[in-house]
Amino acid sequence: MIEWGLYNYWVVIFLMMTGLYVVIARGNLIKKIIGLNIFQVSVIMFYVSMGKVKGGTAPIEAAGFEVYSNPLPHVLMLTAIVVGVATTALALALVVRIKEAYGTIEEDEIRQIESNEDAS
Amino acid sequence: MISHHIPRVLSKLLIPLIMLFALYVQFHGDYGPGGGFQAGVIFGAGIILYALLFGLDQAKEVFRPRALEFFMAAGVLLYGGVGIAAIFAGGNFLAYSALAHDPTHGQHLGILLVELGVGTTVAAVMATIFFQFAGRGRTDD
Amino acid sequence: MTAATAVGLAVAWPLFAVVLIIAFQRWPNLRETGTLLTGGSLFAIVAGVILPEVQAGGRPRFDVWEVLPGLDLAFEVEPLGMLFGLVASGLWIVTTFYSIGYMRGHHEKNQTRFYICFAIAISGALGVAFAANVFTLFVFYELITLSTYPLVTHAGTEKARNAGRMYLGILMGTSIAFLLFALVWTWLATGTTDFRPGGILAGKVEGPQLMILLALYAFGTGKAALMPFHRWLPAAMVAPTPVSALLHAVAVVKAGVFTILKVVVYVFGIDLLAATDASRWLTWVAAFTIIAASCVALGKDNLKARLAYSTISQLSYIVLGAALATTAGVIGGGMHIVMHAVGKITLFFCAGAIMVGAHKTEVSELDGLGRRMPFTFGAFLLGSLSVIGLPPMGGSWSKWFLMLGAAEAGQWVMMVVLMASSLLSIGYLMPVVVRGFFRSAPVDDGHGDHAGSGIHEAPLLCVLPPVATALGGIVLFFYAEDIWQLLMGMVP
Amino acid sequence: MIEGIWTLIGDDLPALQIAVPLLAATLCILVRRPMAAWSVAMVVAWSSFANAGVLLHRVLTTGTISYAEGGWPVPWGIELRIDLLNALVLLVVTGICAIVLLAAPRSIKAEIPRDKQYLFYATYLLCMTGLAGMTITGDAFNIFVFLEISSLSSYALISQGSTRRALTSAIQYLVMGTIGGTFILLGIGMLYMVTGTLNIVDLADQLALVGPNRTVLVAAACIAVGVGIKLAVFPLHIWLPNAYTYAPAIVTAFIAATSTKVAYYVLIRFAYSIFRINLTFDGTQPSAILMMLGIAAMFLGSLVAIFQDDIKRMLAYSSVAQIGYMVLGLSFANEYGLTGGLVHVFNHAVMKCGLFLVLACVLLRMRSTRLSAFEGLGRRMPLTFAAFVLGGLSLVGVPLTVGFVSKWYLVLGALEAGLWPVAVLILMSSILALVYIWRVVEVGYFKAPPEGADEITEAPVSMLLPTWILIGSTLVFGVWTSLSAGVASAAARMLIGGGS
Repeated sequence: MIEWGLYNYWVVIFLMMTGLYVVIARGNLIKKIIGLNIFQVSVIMFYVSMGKVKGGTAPIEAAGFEVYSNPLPHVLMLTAIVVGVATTALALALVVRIKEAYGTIEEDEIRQIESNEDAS
Repeated sequence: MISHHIPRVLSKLLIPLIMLFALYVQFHGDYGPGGGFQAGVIFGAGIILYALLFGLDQAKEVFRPRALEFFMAAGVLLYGGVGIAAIFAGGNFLAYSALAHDPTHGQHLGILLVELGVGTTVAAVMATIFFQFAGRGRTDD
Repeated sequence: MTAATAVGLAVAWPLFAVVLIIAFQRWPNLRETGTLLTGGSLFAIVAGVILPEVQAGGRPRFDVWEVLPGLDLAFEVEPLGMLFGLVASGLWIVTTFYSIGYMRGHHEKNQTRFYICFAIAISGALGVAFAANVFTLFVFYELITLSTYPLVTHAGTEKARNAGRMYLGILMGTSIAFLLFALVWTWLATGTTDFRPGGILAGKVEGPQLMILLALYAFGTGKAALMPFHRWLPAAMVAPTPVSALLHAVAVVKAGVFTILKVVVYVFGIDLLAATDASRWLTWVAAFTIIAASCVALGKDNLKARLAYSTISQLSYIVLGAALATTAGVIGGGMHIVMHAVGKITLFFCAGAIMVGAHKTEVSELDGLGRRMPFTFGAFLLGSLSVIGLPPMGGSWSKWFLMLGAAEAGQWVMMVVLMASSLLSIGYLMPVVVRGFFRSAPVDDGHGDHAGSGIHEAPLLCVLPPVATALGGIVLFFYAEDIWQLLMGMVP
Repeated sequence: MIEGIWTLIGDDLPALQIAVPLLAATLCILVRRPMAAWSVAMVVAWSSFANAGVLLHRVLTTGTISYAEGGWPVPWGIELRIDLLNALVLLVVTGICAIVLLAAPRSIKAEIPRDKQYLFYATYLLCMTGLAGMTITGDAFNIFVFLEISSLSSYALISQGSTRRALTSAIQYLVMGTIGGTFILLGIGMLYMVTGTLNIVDLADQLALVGPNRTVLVAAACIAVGVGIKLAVFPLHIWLPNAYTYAPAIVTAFIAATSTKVAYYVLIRFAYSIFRINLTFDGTQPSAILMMLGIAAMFLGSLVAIFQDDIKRMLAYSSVAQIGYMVLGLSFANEYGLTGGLVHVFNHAVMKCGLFLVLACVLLRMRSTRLSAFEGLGRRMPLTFAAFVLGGLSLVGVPLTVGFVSKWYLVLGALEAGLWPVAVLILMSSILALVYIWRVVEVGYFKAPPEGADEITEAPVSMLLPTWILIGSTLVFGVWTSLSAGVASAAARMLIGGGS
């Protein structure tokens, strides 16, 4: 079998940077939220891959298996995923209301509207 | 989707099964893979599927938002209530062993109730989130 | 009543007046009676109970509360504080009398607020006077600043507001930036901020650091109006005259120089300063302030502004006395607190009386007024003599001791400075008297009635106080020995 | 009967501190009626406050409390651990929650529609749950969970503001807050990777064995950035002014006094209990960076505050500056500095909450918090405005107010560390505070209200009372310091001593 080394970290870093880039570079709020999700997923990947023990199996007690993967990071990520869902839901709710209030979800347009408001 | 007969018929068959499966996952969860989160999401998915196919209004008839809100709160109350009950039974917070005379029995009972609480809340929350988004900009409640 | 409780009571006593003033705010006569009664009883407490104890060598102490470990709110009366306490409580009575005449004569608004802030400021002054440590002193120092701010801005006009801004900015700014810093430093170096005979810093802070610390104290005390932090004083002249009297003679500026004097004697210790020469630079700053402020005063036409610059100059006498770090210098400084207070309050009272009676504010407008307002100008003359330092006024003694101090320290330049400044003060104070008495009133410029014909003495309550304080200056000339005796107690 | 209940729950107070507000939040949803929900919230908040008081008392008398949730033994189970440090923070958080709630009904009546008010109380309690949980948990991962609970509920609370700006502020905060939270999660993951434990005490022990390595360093960086965002350390503060300005007035008072304080606690916990900032890493680099940021925050925050037209925004920038003080105190890495930082948590919470409540009063009566709304307020709402002046003086650090106590310790800390220029800077920035406070005071006392302005009455008692409780506390705790400074310095001694 080919030795892949610590490739999982590269995946994590790639996802993380992608997410961060989207959050920073995109003006569309929905896209920002997607970026945020990718960012969160990268950390989830990080935890999950961290729990893997080489040759280990799912941590359910059964005859014939000696090595189990560490279940704790997975359990932690269950919580983190819920947090992520809650964040996304709240963010989307806010975006919907922003769309109703401003008529747009583009950040630069919103900023334009706000600065006009300040000027008047 | 009212006019699409095939999905409607199929889903009529599927939705009860989905919900049944959710209950299976729910009650299997205390000593096997599964649990309240998964069950709640599956159950919520059933509700959402129903709403997709039969329309939001009809779905709201079946699952009233007020009721969902109640279940949302009740699930958490159940969870926390078990924890508090453990305190009054003489143990620490959420120490299920104290819930019954036999610690193993207590653990079973505790996890069962807690997972039920989680499942209820998650299902209600999923449905509520969907209703909120889907209902936006329509009748505006 | 023991002297110790009397100390605590004396600081709280003016606050009792605040209660009375608020209770009687609808009845001005009752309100002012309340103020006067508390003022009188306050003076009785200070002079009748605390003074004998201190004269007998006692140091009555009153502990209030420990705010932080090693940081107490406590009072302890020693000779210098005793003297300042006497000045503040005594002149409060006189100023109150005068305020009644002035404020009513001028129909000022918000008189209740005026009396309240005045009383709080007096409480602050007594707190400063009786403070047992630098922290307590700092607390009451800030209390004076805050309570006199509404007095300075009393008029509420744009000009008053700007003056208030400068007043608060300089006084608060310097005290927070420098004085607080010095306080923390002192505490860190010695573990205490207590005033102790002989000082607490010996062996704890050395070399150039000692100089820096002294600078922090000297400039941190913005109320002492050392240049370049003197601008608030002339600016604050927009305030009603009784406030100017309070600011320039009783509470504010005296609290400032008192702080410097007390810190030099009880925190640094004059022996330490004399041995290390750390205060040499301060004598130069003080000397510069003395001369420069006198020169500015010469050029001011507005009477109150002229007196303000004169005050700046006179205050630096006291700072100079402290900086000389000799026994005679410190005693001269302490004595000058009293003498200048009495002399300068007379001058301000007179300026106010002229304003109420003749509605004149500029020196050049005073021609011939002396004949119409003889008592006011007579008092002004006596006050001027005291400030200049001529017998038979008390001011001559303090100047004598300051000269002695300079000689003791071997600083001949400083003696010259003191003499030059006396000459300059003749130059800026005498013209007022000369114009009043010897010039004739300006010729009628065709406006019908004879110019100045409507001018007569200000109301009785405006004239009596300056006359009283002027006579007080003469009395002090003969009782300087007692003050000297008292002050000797502070030099170990 | 009561005796019996007490023996049952007496030992479980730490758990109840979290469980009860959480359950009460759901109860608020069930009862639906605004006043009923408020009553539930009131009872719970005040009993939590009392509970925190009991816990602090216990910590002071018997030492650190450790509570194993679910009866699972530490370090495998989740531990609630209360020592001097977090007992003080807990007291502040619950106290502020309870007091602010007094003012809530009148204030939100004007800003939140009636049928949403019960949700407001539920979210409020949820936020309190998160903050309390973050404070007392002894488990690193739980810090993240409770952090997200409090953050999510505060996004929701902020978005309730009456203008549409509240929405954009909330989402700005949400994006930044989520990034911050995720960074914290990442850092905790790395620590777990290195040590195989999540319990804070255990983590510290294991890390001491492992010694510094690159993973730990990266973990520290991630956590510092993450907590820095929640704490609004300059330059990660940009969410704060908007969030504070456009949130409902009561929410601002609540969040300003609690959420950044708890974030500061988390920073201290990680820096001193887990990483032992000054001991493990070579040199003083981390603290040097923090010091620079603290100084920058202190000055830029105050300077920007001077030029604000909206007083709510001005105080928000002032908060940025005050956070700078706290961070600075931490960065001195000596007992006085840390005491200063901790005592400032207490003091700043009290005074800033009081000031924001003043703004809530002003907003209620004037419908604006712009500078122009303050014209002549000294006469029109004398009690409210007097509270503002006192609170402002405390912010400046006038002696006998709480601000002085903080400043005293901070300057001592700076001098102790031999950094006298920093001490000078701290004092200079207080002068800036004087400038921005006095701007408002002048307008309040000297400007006449505009011609034909409506007749304005004093704020209602239900709002004045909590305002004056807090403003009164700034004076009381400025003189009686054994609770705030006493506990803070004991906690600082403990942290510097390397204990946890």
